[in-house]
Amino acid sequence: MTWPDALQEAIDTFADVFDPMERYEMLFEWAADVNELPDAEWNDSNMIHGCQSQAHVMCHLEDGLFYMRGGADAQIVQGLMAITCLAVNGRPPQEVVELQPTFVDEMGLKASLTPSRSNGFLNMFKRVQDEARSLMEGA
Amino acid sequence: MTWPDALQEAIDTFADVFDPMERYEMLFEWAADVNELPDAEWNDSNMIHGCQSQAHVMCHLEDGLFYMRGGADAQIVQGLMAITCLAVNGRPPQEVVELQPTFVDEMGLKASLTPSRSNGFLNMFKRVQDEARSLMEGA
Amino acid sequence: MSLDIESIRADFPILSRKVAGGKDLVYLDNAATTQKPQVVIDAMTRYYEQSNANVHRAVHTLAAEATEQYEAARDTLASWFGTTRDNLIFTSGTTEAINLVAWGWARSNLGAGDAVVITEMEHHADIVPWQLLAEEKGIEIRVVPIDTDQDTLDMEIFSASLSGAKLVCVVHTSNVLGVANPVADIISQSHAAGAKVLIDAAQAAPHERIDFEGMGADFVAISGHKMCGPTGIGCLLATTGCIEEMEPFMSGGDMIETVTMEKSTFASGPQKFEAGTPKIAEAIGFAAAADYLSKLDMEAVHRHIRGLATYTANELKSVHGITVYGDHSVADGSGVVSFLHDTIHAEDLARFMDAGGFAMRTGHHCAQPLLDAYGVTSTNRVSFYLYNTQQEASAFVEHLRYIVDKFGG
Amino acid sequence: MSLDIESIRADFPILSRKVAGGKDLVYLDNAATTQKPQVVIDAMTRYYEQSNANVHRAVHTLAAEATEQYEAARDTLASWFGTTRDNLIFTSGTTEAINLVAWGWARSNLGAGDAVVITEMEHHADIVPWQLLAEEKGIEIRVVPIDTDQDTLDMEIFSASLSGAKLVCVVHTSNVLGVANPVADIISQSHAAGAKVLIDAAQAAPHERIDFEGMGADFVAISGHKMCGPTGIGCLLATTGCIEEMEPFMSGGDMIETVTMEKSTFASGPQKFEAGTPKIAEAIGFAAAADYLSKLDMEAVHRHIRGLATYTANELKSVHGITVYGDHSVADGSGVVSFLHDTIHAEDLARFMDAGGFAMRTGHHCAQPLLDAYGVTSTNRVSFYLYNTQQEASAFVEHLRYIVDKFGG
Ligand SMILES: Cc1ncc(COP(=O)(O)O)c(C=O)c1O
Ligand SMILES: Cc1ncc(COP(=O)(O)O)c(C=O)c1O
Repeated sequence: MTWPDALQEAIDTFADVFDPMERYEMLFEWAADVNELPDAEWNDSNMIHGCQSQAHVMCHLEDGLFYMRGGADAQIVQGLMAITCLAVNGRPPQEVVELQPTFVDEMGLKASLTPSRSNGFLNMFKRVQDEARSLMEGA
Repeated sequence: MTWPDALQEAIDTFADVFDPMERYEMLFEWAADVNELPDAEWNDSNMIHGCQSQAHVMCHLEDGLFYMRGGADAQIVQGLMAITCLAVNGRPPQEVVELQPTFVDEMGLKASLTPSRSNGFLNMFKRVQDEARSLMEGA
Repeated sequence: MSLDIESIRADFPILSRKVAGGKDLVYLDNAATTQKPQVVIDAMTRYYEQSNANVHRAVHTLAAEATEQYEAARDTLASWFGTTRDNLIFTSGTTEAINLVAWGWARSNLGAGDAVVITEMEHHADIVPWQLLAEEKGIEIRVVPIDTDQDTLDMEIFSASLSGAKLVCVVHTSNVLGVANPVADIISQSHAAGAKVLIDAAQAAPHERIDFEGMGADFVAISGHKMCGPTGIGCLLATTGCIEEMEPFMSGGDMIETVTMEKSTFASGPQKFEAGTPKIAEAIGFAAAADYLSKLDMEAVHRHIRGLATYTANELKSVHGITVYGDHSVADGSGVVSFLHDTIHAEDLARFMDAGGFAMRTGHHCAQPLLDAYGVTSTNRVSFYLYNTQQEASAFVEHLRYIVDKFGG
Repeated sequence: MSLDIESIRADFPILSRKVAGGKDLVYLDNAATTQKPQVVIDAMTRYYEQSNANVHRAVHTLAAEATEQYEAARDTLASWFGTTRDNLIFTSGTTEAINLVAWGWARSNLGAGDAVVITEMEHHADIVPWQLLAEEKGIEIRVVPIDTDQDTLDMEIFSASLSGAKLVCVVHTSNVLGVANPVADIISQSHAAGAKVLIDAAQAAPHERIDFEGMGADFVAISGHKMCGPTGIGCLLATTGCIEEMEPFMSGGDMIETVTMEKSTFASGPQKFEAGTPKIAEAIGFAAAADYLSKLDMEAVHRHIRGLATYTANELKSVHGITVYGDHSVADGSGVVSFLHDTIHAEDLARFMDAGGFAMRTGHHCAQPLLDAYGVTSTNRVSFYLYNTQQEASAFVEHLRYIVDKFGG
């Protein structure tokens, strides 16, 4: 899969780091750059189910392009949301729907650490794609 | 365990034979010598439960010593009954109660071929011991 | 593609065993359970030696690996059985799968007066749960008899019994006769009558690919140990609609959404019926078995097994005093041959054969009503699988002839 | 006798694994499942490679060997748990064992208005089955709360709740707090009040010898995988009187006496509750685990584990921002330490620890009501077992301090 430039850059930077602790630290730095969904906007309707952590996401279209903001109480989930923003923001919703979540694995971030239904990242990613799909259909 | 002479003799003879088929043939020869319980005397009360084959046993005391006769529709079970007669007949019921059923294994007859609850031989042996016990208590 | 039986045999370590004082083991009790190829044993060993952890709930590397392997096993098996992961519930085997349908679906969807159709050909696992349910709920059980002349279900009575039936439970392939029932016809008639269908595929799944979606049944029950997999695992395949209609059976961890002391809510999908720590190594071993079979041409496997069974049935028919049950000339069916000698007791015969190294089964095969229909209480049964050879079948017949000559007088 | 931990570690192949980019695996999720010694893995491999066959019903050498090994496993385990083979029913684990009591015993022996006493300390496996039964049968559930100051059951409320109770279900040792309940007292009070007692020994059996007859409970539920055994197996220990009062739960082959289309009769004893092809390899592996543990001084094992837990709990208490749950100064109890940091999310903490090679658990531990009582929705939990070392405990504390320094600001 070829990724958007900003994401590919992130993947390359992360892939260079061997130690998982360092990768997490780097993740938090990247996360700081990305617009977060503040607690105040968290509510039941934007909550992502099936995570160990509290996680919320809001999405919208702007000039036909997709944008998300996300917030979570776990820092790593927050970081993964930031990376997801890199992957999806400013793209046509159709491309968001077709995106594979494997970029997180390529970054060595082991999204799979909480696999299956309690996999916060995968639940979040699926929610983002669902939103993209319904925004697309609504448009 | 030390066995009664007649039984020990049987054990020795059988143990010399390496091929299981030959052992079965030998078993049938020995079985022919021992008094069988004829079909006519088979009934529900002397039936042994939990065998794949039909098997019946009748026991009594004579001058305070234990005697059994047995009949089965499977030849091998019949043969094992004959061997059991060698082991128990003419002995005080107390000794019958204390006897271990392992002589069949020593003969290489693999009583364990139908193990656990469907083990015809073990069910039969247990029944014989139960009868010895109640004859003893009744005496 | 033809099968290379010698190379298949080399995959199964137990087949080089000796029994009965040095004789080659000839294992002909495959309908009871099959042997396991090295790859299945190794898959479980590897799991225990490298990735063992409890699944689904933890945030650490081993737990992630274990969960991935366990859930990948579900994917592998679902695709092997022609369905998706959301339609495969792990059970301990066919018996638990059928009990799950009885307790989880029928118990909450059927009521007094509803009819369940079963057949005289069923294994006890597909009889007793329905009897217990009938007793509790006042359900009517209708039994389709066997036509013992044709060795098939009486399909006229089957059709007649469908009116008002809510559930039809039929064994795909008999473990005593080896005959395969007309499953497609049974399913379409049942559906037309508004009944759901449960297929007991314990004997079918080892021999042919079960295509759940193509078959169209509502429920299919399968055991892993009869198809090269480990003991203690099997599955229920169920349509999404039926899974949604099911109430929890066993309950506890892993099948809940939330638990409070007042009330609990449940997970959805297969998870709802998989309470407690799963059979993790077993699921991985079961999937390794499906992977193993997937590398073979299953149609060639089926032809091979049928060939051995047909040969053996025909030969046995020519042995003096032997009666063979079931019709082995038909193309489908499994590799099972049941028979009896008219004077040698079945148990004696089995021991004599064992003394020659041949493992065959004797007894009622957990199908007493079927045997009752034929007026017998037990049969001898040989059942073939993919690693059995023509030479083994011939040797079996030869040793049996020798026994009959010697003791069948 | 003191323990040679290094030689114990050498028995467990997985412990030499590396994780997280080459770091030593420090496995501290033992309350979820324990690792398996080579002898357990080998016992199952040997069974599959040499003796695999279906049990109980056949007259051939492999079937005899398989049956002997399977039934010998029952003997081994029964004697390890202080009882006899007639009182041990194989299940797939603690969850199925408790469900068997609920469906097999309580369902036919309790009726509307009868009370079942459970506690707030129970695992979901000992809560949800009772809720489902209560719904169906109109049974009353009484919940004994935890005294969260003492980290113990409120024994006054326990005593008060016994009047008219028919069944008392209590976890022997909590999987979240590690505390051991006063089981002897609970059993004698319950019996005096005329109630039967079910003890969930999932966490106790791995740490101390369960002496079923000495303990005096009516039912005890145990999982194999938490005590060095394989997945997919466990057992219910039950008194003869209770077994006689139980009705069949799952039904099918192997648990019947006779089956006709009209009516079936059932085997007696444990067999009645073991429908279908058993978990043969698993039972053999479980017995190998008991054999393995029987060679160790279990009191020394218990002391060792307790020592690590107490050390870790004490150290964690001195880390800024950490709250430890449960009282680790008491002598009994298990090797579990639950804790939370006040700003680092439990999931983040678990991932940071995993990055250092430490496997610990995070979540509700299938005990949501217990966590509710403490006002939290999840904890981090480390749990020790016989192969863990003081060095591992120290390294854990050290890495945690480093994480807290770095991210806990
Ligand atoms: C106290 C307690 N009870 C019951 C269980 C359930 O055990 P299993 O999942 O092995 O059935 C567990 C383990 O998760 C436990 O810790
Ligand atoms: C047709 C049929 N149904 C059900 C079963 C029960 O399978 P299991 O014992 O694996 O649950 C068997 C196997 O014994 C079978 O042959």
